[in-house]
Amino acid sequence: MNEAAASAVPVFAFLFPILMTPVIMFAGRRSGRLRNALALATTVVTFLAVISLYPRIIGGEVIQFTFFEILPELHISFRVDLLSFCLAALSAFIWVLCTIYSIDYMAREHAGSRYYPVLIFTLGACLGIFMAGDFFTLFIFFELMSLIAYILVIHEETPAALKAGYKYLIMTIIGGLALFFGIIITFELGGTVSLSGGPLVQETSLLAFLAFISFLIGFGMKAGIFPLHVWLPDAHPVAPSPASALLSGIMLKTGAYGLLRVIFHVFSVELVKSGGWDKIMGVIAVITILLGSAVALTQDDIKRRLAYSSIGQMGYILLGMSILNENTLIGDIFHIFTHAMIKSTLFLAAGAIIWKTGKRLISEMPGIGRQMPFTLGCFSLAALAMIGIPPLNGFLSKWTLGLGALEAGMPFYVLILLVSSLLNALYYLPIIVPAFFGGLESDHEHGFDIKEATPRMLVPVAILALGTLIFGLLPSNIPFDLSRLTASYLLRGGPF
Amino acid sequence: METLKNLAHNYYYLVAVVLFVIGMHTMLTHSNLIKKVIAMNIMDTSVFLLFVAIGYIRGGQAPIMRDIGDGFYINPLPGALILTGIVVGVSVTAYALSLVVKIYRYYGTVDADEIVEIRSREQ
Amino acid sequence: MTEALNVMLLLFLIVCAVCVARIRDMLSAVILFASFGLIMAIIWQQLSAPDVAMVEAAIGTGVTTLLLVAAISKTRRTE
Amino acid sequence: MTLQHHFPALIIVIFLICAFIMPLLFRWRSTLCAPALLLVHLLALAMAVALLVRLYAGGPFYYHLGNWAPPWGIELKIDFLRVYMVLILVGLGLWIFVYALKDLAHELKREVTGWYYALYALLIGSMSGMALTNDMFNLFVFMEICGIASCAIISIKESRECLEASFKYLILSAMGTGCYLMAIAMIYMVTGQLNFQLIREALPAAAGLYPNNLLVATALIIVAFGTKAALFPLHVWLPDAHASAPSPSSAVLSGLVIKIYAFSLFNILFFVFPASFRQAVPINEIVLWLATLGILFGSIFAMVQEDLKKMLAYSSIAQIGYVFMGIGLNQPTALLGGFYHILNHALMKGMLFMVAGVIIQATGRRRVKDLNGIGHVLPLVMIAFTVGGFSMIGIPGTGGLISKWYLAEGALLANRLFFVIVIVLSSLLNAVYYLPIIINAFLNPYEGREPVKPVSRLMVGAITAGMIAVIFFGVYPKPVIVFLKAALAAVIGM
Amino acid sequence: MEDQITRLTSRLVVPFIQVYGIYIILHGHLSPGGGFSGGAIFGASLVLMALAFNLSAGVKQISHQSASLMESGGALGYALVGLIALLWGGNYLANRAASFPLGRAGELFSGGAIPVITVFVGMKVASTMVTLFYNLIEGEAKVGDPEKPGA
Repeated sequence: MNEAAASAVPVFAFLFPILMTPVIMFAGRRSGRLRNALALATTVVTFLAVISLYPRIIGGEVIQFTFFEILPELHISFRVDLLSFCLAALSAFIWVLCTIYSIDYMAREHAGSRYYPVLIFTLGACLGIFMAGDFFTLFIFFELMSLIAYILVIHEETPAALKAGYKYLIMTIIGGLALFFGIIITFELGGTVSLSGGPLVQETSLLAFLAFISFLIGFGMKAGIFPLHVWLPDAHPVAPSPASALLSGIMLKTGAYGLLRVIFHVFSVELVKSGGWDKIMGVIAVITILLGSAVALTQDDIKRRLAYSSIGQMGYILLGMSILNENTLIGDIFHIFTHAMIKSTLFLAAGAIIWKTGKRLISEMPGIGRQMPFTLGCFSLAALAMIGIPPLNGFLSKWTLGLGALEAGMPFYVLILLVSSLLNALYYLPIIVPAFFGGLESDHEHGFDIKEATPRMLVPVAILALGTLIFGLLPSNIPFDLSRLTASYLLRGGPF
Repeated sequence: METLKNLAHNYYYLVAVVLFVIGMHTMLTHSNLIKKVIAMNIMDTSVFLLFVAIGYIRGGQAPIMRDIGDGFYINPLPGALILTGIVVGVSVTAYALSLVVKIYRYYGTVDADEIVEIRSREQ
Repeated sequence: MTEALNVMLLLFLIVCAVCVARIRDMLSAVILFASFGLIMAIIWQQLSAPDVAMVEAAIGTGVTTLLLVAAISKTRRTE
Repeated sequence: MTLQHHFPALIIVIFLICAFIMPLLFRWRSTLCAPALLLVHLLALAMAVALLVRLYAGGPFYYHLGNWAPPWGIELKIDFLRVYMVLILVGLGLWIFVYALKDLAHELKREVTGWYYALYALLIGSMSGMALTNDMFNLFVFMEICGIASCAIISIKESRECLEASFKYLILSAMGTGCYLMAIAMIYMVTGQLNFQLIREALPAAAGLYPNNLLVATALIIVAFGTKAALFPLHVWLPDAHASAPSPSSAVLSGLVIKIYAFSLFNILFFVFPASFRQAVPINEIVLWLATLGILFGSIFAMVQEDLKKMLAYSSIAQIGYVFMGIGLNQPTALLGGFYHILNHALMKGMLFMVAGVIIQATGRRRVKDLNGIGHVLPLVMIAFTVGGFSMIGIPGTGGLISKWYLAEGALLANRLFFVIVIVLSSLLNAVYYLPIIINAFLNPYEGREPVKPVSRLMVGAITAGMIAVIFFGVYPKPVIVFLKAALAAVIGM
Repeated sequence: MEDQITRLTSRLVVPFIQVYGIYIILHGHLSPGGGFSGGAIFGASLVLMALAFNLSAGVKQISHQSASLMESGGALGYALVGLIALLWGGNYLANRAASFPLGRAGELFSGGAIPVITVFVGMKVASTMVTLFYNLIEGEAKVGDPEKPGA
């Protein structure tokens, strides 16, 4: 494969969904089936394209490609390294599953011809973020994804959805402006915003600090860290469940990805530490973890509870970034994988419940596990993983994080991890336990009447749930290896 | 003291500025639209006065082509500028007045305050 | 002598301008404005700018006054 | 001497000739009017492009009207920035005129369309004159023509609001030109020159002798151009005038007219006053702070407006603030942003006013609250509105971002972090009032019994062209940026 | 205004005013005055007629149509003279450089293009005066902008 063709693959990967969007839109006018098939085919092809990069990426190659110069010194460029690949592969994978799931789930919803193009376009934009070769490109795709995702958030067009959507939009714009601010300061300090060079900012200064803060605001807004999380618990639950899964599973991670890029490419680990900025992140992370978990306890709507749980989990990732040694970084990246899988499982399973029974409130759900044993089984597996029960993958990521925290001499953070695991248990177990064992009296007549969702919805849930199990059981699985490689790549500034 | 002496020496300039201020003040504070137009003219004219005064040299001859012996012409350029200025001014005046007449047809008044009152009453 | 005359004329100009601003009868204001223009024309003649004086007399005083009178006749006389 | 040499004068003159012929032509063959004006626009555009070519070949040059050299005659100066302005004026003038062709039939009585075309030609011609002239007094004359034409282009609709707004505009603009004339007198008094370049050469000596004169003149100039271009505290005339005018007039007024005054202020500040003078007197600071206030207050006022066009008008006050900010920061990169914003804002605000015109024509609605669900009945038009709104906010992919990028970078290079924050904050404010309109237009159902009137394809086509241009200048701004960079480098050294 | 004295006086005075106006226009390049002032004087005479008798008498002298025709024509003539200079090799509005015959200074037919331009300006200004006045005084004024400042 020559050089041009080599760089064409990642470009194809994110451009293909974007280009397919109008096709799907027009296909949707003809027939729904064609539209669904096209959407699924697009995600699958995209996934395969991303996966096909694996051997080269794992071989330590960094694929770069510059489109054109948008402004002097500012390019539209692409660059795929290990970190990009991890996230791109993960999102493409989950997208495939969510699209499969959508086929039946969305059959009942309105405006399918709007949903699918948007879904596919978001995939393209998302991959664009992960594969961006400089911050300007990243910013463009970030805004693109955020704005398009608005359509997913308000899909149901209920007043609540519109209100949540508006909040989401305004917060997105604030985040985008903060990013703009940060990027322009970086540009001014470094003269370029490309990711391929070394750290762009060499020394701490007021400007650098401001840039850091605005990046934290910009990406943190997306990642839902405290106190910028306010849009998240409103926006995620109102979206259709597959979209919620993607919003919580993947799109939150774009924020985390951006922050990782900021720490390693704009600044450097030493700079972040010498400026004391890691402390700021640490404090925010702790608050985010505790707040997310604690508020999740009080929620009755299952999707809202899951959304708050996402906030708590993003706190873990931020915590890893604040410690910044090898183990926490491994835990961090692995937690991105973990959380994406777990949260997608949970949202998809919750979606299946809502789809089948129309129940959203946890207080209505006792006994539901006997109606939908398979769904609830997957749900429970994921919930247990989230709590951190060994041998599920949630345990592995928390373990690695804790290990890193201990190595760094911060046992306090380990305590926080334990407390939050406890809180996780407190809000997940009350869903699972009554679902299987409760409600014997009231739902007696439906007791053994099994009403599962359709196979096309169950298969993705099952695959994801299986993933949580497998990737936890085997300590040398692919995601974990990738995380290790990526962490060492990031920390040493080069592969291996 | 020096300033006062300067002012007394350049009394044309002083008067021009005073007129300019009077015109501007009238234009901005009076509510009668026609008076605004008149004030606008006063303002313009005062600037023209300043222009002419700039060009004037004591003892100079008007810039008309003839034999003037040892004398000297005064600068003809300000005159030319003012001619243009006057014509522009009169066109603005005419246009403004035609607007005033039309406004009067709609509101029955040429007082800006009353017009505002009428409009707010209608809303 | 001419100096004194000029000063007088200038003072008169200011008086006219102030009167135009203060007087409430629009027609009188217009007439005052006309005299303002005429005095201005004289001053310009004094300042050796005969062409400007001529234009001011014809346009500034004559035509503008005409237009103002016409406008007032179409609208209201008092302020 | 080739004909090409005369293009600077011809650009202005053909518009003026066209303006004078138009009433006659309208009486004789009214159908010929529009094609004639279109032809003139195209001719002028071709000439402007030819000028550009010549500039690339031979650098800036001068044109002396009537072969009179500067101390006596009027001089036109042709350099890259001026040609850039002329290109914007004529190009966008053509674009808005295409829209006006159909819109006017709806908004005006038929018998005045000939007058409207005449005024339009007069307006574009005088603005081109303002862009090209290198003479203080000639600038004044063109300003007056432009002022009267823009007042007339508002009042031609003959509704009460229009007349009143037009009168208000006329009085304030007369005040502005009065101040400018006074400033010319003051400068002429101490330097004895009217030509930009000659004044610049004479000023240092004069500044030593009569500093107060020059200070007063500077203040008067800022007031004059501030009034004309709606710099913050002097903006009071703008909302009424731009909101009540016929939509094409609003587009041309908001899009082009206020910009040309800002450009003239730039010309005077940078080409008349020597740099040392600008350092001694904080002119740029004053402009900068007024611009900042304008940016913030314009947006805040826009938020509370009920009328769509009035909202757009207030938004113009905020947006012209960006241009002034570029001038005020006194920094090449910021200036670049300001100049790019001239193009950008002309495009997007022109387009937004056109959209407002189409909405009013099709549904008769003009209150922001009544626009719910309008995206269902006028989809393409509202998509254009969305693009325009996004560009105002500065979403990537639209021109707005690029101008903000350069303004912010310029502010940073000038070590003025505060103004970066202002830019960011104002983008947020823009979002707060543009987004709800867009959301409501697409997501709420359309309620209305009366049928939506069909809208001419030409109008929709003009809007679509604008939309494409806004996106184009957002995605591929490099040619313009490179051009402007070179132009500014030639002018003030970058 | 049905006043005998006014009528008689204006009837007597108007021809002289008009001659004076024309004189000033034609001697624009020799003595003070020119197109602007002469035109204004000439126009004022017409307005005076309209004032002293009534509008219809004024309109009889110069109708709306012809006034606006002259208005456009005047401005157009000005612009075209400028263009002719261009054809003859000068810059726009050039005089000597475009080899207009300059004649001898001080004579009526001298100054190249200047007298021609002056005449056009006078035409324009005079007719503009009239149009303006008609517009203002007529009951239902012609809609639209009554005024365009000359070149």
